[in-house]
Amino acid sequence: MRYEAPQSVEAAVDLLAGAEGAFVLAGGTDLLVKLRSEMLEPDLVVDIKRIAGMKEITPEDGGWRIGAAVSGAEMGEHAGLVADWPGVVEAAGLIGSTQVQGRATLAGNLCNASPAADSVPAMVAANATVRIVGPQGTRDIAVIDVPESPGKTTLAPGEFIASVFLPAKPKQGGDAYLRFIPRTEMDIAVVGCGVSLVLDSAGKVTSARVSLGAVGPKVMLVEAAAEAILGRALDDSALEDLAAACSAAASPIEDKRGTVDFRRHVAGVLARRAAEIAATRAKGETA
Amino acid sequence: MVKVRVWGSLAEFTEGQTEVEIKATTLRELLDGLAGEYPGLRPQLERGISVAIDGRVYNDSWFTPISEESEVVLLRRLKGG
Amino acid sequence: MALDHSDKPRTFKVVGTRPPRPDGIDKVTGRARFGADIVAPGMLTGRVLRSPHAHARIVKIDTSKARALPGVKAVVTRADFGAVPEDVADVIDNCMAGDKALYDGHAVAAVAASSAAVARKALRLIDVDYEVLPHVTDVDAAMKPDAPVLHAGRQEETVPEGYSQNVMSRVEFGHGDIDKGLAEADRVVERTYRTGATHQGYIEPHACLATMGPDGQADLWCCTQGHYMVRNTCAAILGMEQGQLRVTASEIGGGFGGKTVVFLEPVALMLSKLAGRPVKMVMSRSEVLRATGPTSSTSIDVKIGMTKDGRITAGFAQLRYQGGAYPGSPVDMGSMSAFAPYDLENVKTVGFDVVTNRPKAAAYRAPGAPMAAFAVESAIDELAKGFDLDPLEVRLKNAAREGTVASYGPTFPAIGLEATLEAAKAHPHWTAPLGENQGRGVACGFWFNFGGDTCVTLNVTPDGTVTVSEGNPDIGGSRASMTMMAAEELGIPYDRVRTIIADTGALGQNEVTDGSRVTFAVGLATIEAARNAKREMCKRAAMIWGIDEEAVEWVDGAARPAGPNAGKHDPMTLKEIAAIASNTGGPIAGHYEVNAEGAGVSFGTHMVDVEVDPDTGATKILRYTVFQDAGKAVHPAYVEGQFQGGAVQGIGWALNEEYIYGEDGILQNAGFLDYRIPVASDLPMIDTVILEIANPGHPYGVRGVGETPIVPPLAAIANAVSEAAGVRMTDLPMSPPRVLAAIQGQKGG
Amino acid sequence: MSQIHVTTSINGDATEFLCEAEDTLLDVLRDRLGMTGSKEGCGTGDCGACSVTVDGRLVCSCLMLGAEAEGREVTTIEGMATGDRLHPLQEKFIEMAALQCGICTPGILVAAKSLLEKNPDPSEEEVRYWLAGNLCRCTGYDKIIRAVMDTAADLRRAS
Repeated sequence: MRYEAPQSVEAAVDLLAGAEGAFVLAGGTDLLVKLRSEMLEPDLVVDIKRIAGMKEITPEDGGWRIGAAVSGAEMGEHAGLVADWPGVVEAAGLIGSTQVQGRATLAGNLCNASPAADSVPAMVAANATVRIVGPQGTRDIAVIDVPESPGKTTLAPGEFIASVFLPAKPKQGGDAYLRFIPRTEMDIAVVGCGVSLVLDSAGKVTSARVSLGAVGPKVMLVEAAAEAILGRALDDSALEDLAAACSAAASPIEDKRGTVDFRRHVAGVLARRAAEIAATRAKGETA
Repeated sequence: MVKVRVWGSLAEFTEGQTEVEIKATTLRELLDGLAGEYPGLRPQLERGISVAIDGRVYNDSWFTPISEESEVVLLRRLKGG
Repeated sequence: MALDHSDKPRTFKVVGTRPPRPDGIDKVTGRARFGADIVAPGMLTGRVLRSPHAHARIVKIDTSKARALPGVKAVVTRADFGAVPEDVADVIDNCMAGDKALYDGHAVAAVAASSAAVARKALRLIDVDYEVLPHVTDVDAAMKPDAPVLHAGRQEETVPEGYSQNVMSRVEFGHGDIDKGLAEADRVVERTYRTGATHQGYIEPHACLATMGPDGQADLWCCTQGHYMVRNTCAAILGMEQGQLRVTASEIGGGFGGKTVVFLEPVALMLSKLAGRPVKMVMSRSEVLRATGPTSSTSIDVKIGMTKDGRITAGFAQLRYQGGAYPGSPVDMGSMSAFAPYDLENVKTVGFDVVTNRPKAAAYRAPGAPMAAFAVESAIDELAKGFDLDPLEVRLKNAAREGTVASYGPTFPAIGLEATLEAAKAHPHWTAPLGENQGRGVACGFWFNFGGDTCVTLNVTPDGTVTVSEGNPDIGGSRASMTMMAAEELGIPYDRVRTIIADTGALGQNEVTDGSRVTFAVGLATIEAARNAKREMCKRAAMIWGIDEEAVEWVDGAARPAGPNAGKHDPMTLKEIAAIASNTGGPIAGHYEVNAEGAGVSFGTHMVDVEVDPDTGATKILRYTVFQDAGKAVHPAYVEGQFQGGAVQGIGWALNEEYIYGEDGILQNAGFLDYRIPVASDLPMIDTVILEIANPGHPYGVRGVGETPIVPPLAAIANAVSEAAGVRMTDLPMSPPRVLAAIQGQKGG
Repeated sequence: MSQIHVTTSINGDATEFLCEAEDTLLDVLRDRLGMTGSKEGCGTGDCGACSVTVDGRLVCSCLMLGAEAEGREVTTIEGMATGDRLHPLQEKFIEMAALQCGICTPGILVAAKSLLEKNPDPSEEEVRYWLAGNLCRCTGYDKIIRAVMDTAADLRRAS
C-alpha cells in the first residue's frame, strides 16, 4: 500500500484516477477498520486533509459549505451551523465515540454507503448536496443520489466528494434526526429518521422532508410521510399518519441488530418523535 | 462409620442410596472406601470431586480428619472464574 | 492444616482502610506491562489461521507454499504436537484443531514470521481442504437424537438413553419429594427460561511471548489468571518437565474466568521451538470473541410451588447448558447453586452438559450460577407477585441460614443471606417512589468460593522493609490487599511492605486466580507467612535478651517480653531485629504453603429500578444497589469495585450481550460494535452495601467477593423489566426487539 | 515497498520515525517507538484504550495512520505526568480506586483530561457520554465517573 497526501484537488484527482484500488482517506474511521479486518487491501490511500479548504466550514448563499475533511466535533463547535441545522449536526455527532467524532466526516459517512449511516438521513431531510470533483471536472448532486447500494456509491473512478452543502435554513424551518440503538452510544443505527419541515404562522406544515435509514438497502426519502403531514398541524392524528407512512415505507431486513417488525414499528415511532423536535425548532424554541 | 451423602445421579452407582456408610477417619480413607465399596463411582471419583465436611468444601487434602459425627457430602468438583 | 485459628473479633489498623494500591502509578502512567507490551531480541510475530466453518473435517492441510514464503520461520499444525496426555487432549485440540474444526474460528494452523505483514500473507498461502459437516449451535437442538454429533463415543455413563451423543453428562442434586411438595402448594409456576451466550469481555486480548531453546528450556510471558496453570498445561502438551518452563505473568487486563485456560501459549512455544527464536502472539478482538471462552447459552425448565403465605413447598429445575465444542459446561455449578439461597424441604435439580459447534465455554465469574439464578429467582418473583406478597419478605421467609441443609447437600455454617435481605429491606432504595413505565426488581445470588494450592514468601530486608511474593496475578487490586494483611499482621505501616507477583520459578504451585479465592487463600497464606516471620523475629529477640523464645511476644511491630517473668527489656522493633539479622543467624523470612480449603460461601441481594420505553422496548437502568456479605472487607474500595463491576456485567448479560450465530453457524457479531457491553452512558452509579459476617475459615474472617455479584443481576433486572413492561420476560438478553415484541404480544393477547 | 519518513511531535518531543503506509499511529507508538501505554483492545475504534490527542483533538490512535501524524502534535498517556508530578486525574484515580485491572486506564485518563480541558465543569451525564467510547469491563464505571467529577471540582477550586 502507498500513502499520499496531496496538497491540491487536482493532484488528488490525478492520484485517484491513476491507480486501481485507490481509496480516499478523510477521517478514516471506516477505512481503517476495513484495512484492519483485511476487507480492503488498497494499493493507494489518498489523504485529502492537506488540501486547502477541506477542513473549512464557509457560508455560501445563506447556507453552509462543509469541507470533506471537517470532523463531527468541528461541526458541533460551529455555532452558525448548529443554529441552522441542529439535526444534521446532531446526526453527525451520533457517529461513534468522542474519539471517532474527532475524525469522522459527513462525506466519509456518505461514501461508506451504509444504509445505517447516521448523518445521511439528516442530510437527505435537509436537502443537502455534495460537490464531486474528478477527472471530468466538478459536479453537484443531491446527497440522496450518492449511495447506490450497501457499500457502493454512484461516484465514478477518480471522483471524490470535496464538500457537502447545506442550503439556507428555511424561515420557520427546523430539522431533527433520531436513531434507535440498543445502548445509549457506540452502536450502529437499527433505525434512523431525519425530518426537516417548515411551519406557517398557524403551526401548519408548509413543506416537509422525511427520510429513513437502516430500513432498506439505502437511505430513503419518504415522500408519502411528508405528504401525510403537509398542510396539517402536528397534532396526534397527523403524527399517527406520519408514523404509519414511515412504517409502511420501511422495507427492512432482519439481522443481528433488529427484526423486520421491530424496525418497521420503530421507524414510525422515531418519525413521530423527530417531527415533534423539528416542529419545536421551527417555532424557534430549543429542543 | 461415616455417613456420606452422594448427589442424586450418583445414587445409581450406590444401589439407589443417597446416603452410604464408609469406614474412614480421613478424606483419603473415605475416597478409597467409596471406590472399594461402590466400583460404579470410580469414573466420577477419577474425574475429580469436592467433599463438604461439616459445611466446608475440600478438594484434595487427603488427611483432612473426618469424625463419625461429621456431615460429609460429595459434590461435583467445583470450578470458578 | 492450621485453618482453625480464627481470631476473636478484633480491631484492625490497616485492614478496612483504603490505601493507594502499590501498582497504581504504573497503571495510571502507562508503564505497567500487560501481555502485549513486551519485546524480545529477534522476536517473530505469530499468527493463527482459523476455520471459516462451524463444523468440518480437516481432510488435508498443505503448508508448503506458506513455508516457502520469505520471512516465514515456522508453521505449526496439530500434527506437530503429536500425542498428548489424556487430560490435556481437549485443551490442545481447542488450541489447534485435530481431525475436525468444531466451530467458526477454531485454530487450524499457525505461522511465525519476520513481520505481521508476512505472517498475514503466509496464512493465506496455507491450503486447508475442508469437508464441511452439518452443525448445531443451539443447546436444545443439539440434545435431539438426530442432531449432528461432534464427538462420538465420549458420553458419560450418567446420561440416560434417548439423547444425542452431544449430551456428555447428566447430574442430579437435591433432597425431599418434589411431587409431595408441589401438592402442598397453593400455586405452581412452571416456565422455560433461556439465556444467550455471553463473553467475559476483558478489554485486553490474549497475548504471549514464548522463547524456547534447543536445550529444552523455555520462558513464557503471558497475560493469564494463573501462570502455574499455564506452565503445567503447556509442559504436559509439549512433553516438557514443568521445571524447564518458566512462566511470568504480565499485568492482566481483565479475565473474569476467561483467562483460566490456554489458547495461544502452547502454540507460541511450539512455534518458538521450531523457529529457534522468540515468538510473540497477540489476538485480535475478533479472534477473542470467535475463539476464546464465552459462557454457556442455556435453556432451563423451572417448576416451583408456593403457599399463599409465601412458603416455597418445592423447587425443581432441569438445566441444559451448551459448553461449546468440548465437554465441561458449568451446568453442575448451575445445578448445585440454583436453589442454594433457600431452605427447602423438597428440591431437585437435573443438569445436562451439551456440546455444540461453538467455542469451548470458559469460566465466567461464578460459572453456571447466574443463569440458574435467573430462572429460579424469576419464578419466585412471579409467585410472590401473584400472591401480592413482598418479594423481599418471601425471600426472607425461605432464606437459608446457619443450619440449613443446602440444596446441594451440606449444612450451611454462619452465612450472610438474611443480613443482605434485611439490609435491602431497610434501604431507602426499597421504598423510593417509581414513575410510569418503571419497575423494581430484586433477586438473590449465591457462590461457593474456593481456596486451593497457595504459596507466599515474605522476606524482611536488612533495613526492615518487607517484601511479599505471591503467585497469583493481580487482577483487581490484590497486591494492595496482600500488602495490607502483611502490614496488619506484622504491625508495621502499609508503605513498608511491597508485594510482587512471582514467576513460576520462584514459588511452588499456585491455583489459578479464580473462584474468588485470592483475598481468602493468598491472604491466609500471607498472614501465616507473616506469623512465621514474627516467630523468627521473636526468636532473634530472645537470643539478644537471653531468654526463652516462648517468653517473647509480638505487639505493634515489635518483639516484647511476654510477661513480668521474662525480665525487663525494651521492645525490639522489626527494623532493629532486621538490622542484626546477620548477627543472629541470617536473613529473616516467613513462608507458608497450603492447600487452603474451607473457603466460606457468599450471598448477595441486588435491587434495581428500570424504565422501559413502551414504544421501542428499550430499557434504562435508573438505580442499582448491591448488598453482599464480604466476610471482612480488606480494602473496601476494591470490594465495592467488585460489586459494581459484577453488577454491570450482569446488566450487559441481561439487556444486550449475546453471541449471535447465523444459519451457517458463523458468529455474526465478533467485535465490540455488535457484541454490546455496557458503556458509561448506559448506567447510573452502582450503590453498594457491604455486610461483614466473618468467615470462620479465615484468620480475619475474609470471604471471596468477586463472583457472587454477577449472580443476582440477570434475575433482578428481568423482574424489574417484567414489572415495568407488564409482561414476564423469560429470555435473555432482553433486547429492545424482544421486549417490544413481548409488550405487543401482551396487548394482542 | 519503501517506508514513509514522518516528522512529528510526541508529548512535546520532536520525533522522527519510519513506518509502513498501513501502520496505524497505534502500531507506530507501540511497536516502533516503544510507547506501550496506549493499548489495543479492539483495533476498530470501539474501546478507546488507544486514545491519544492529535493537535489537541481526542482520537483513537488505531483509527489513524502513522503517516498522518506528519507535522502534528501527538500526546499520549506517557506525556500526562509532568516529571515526577502526576496529573491530578492520575492521582485521583489511584486515590479513589477508579481502576481494577488497569488496561483501559490510560485511554480513559487521556480522554478525561481532554474533557476537562474543554469543559471544566461537566455534569455526570456529560462525563458519561464523553467517556462512552472508553470501555471498562471491571469497574462498572462508577468510581471512574466519580474520580473525573471530583478532579474537575478540585481543579475548579484551585483555579
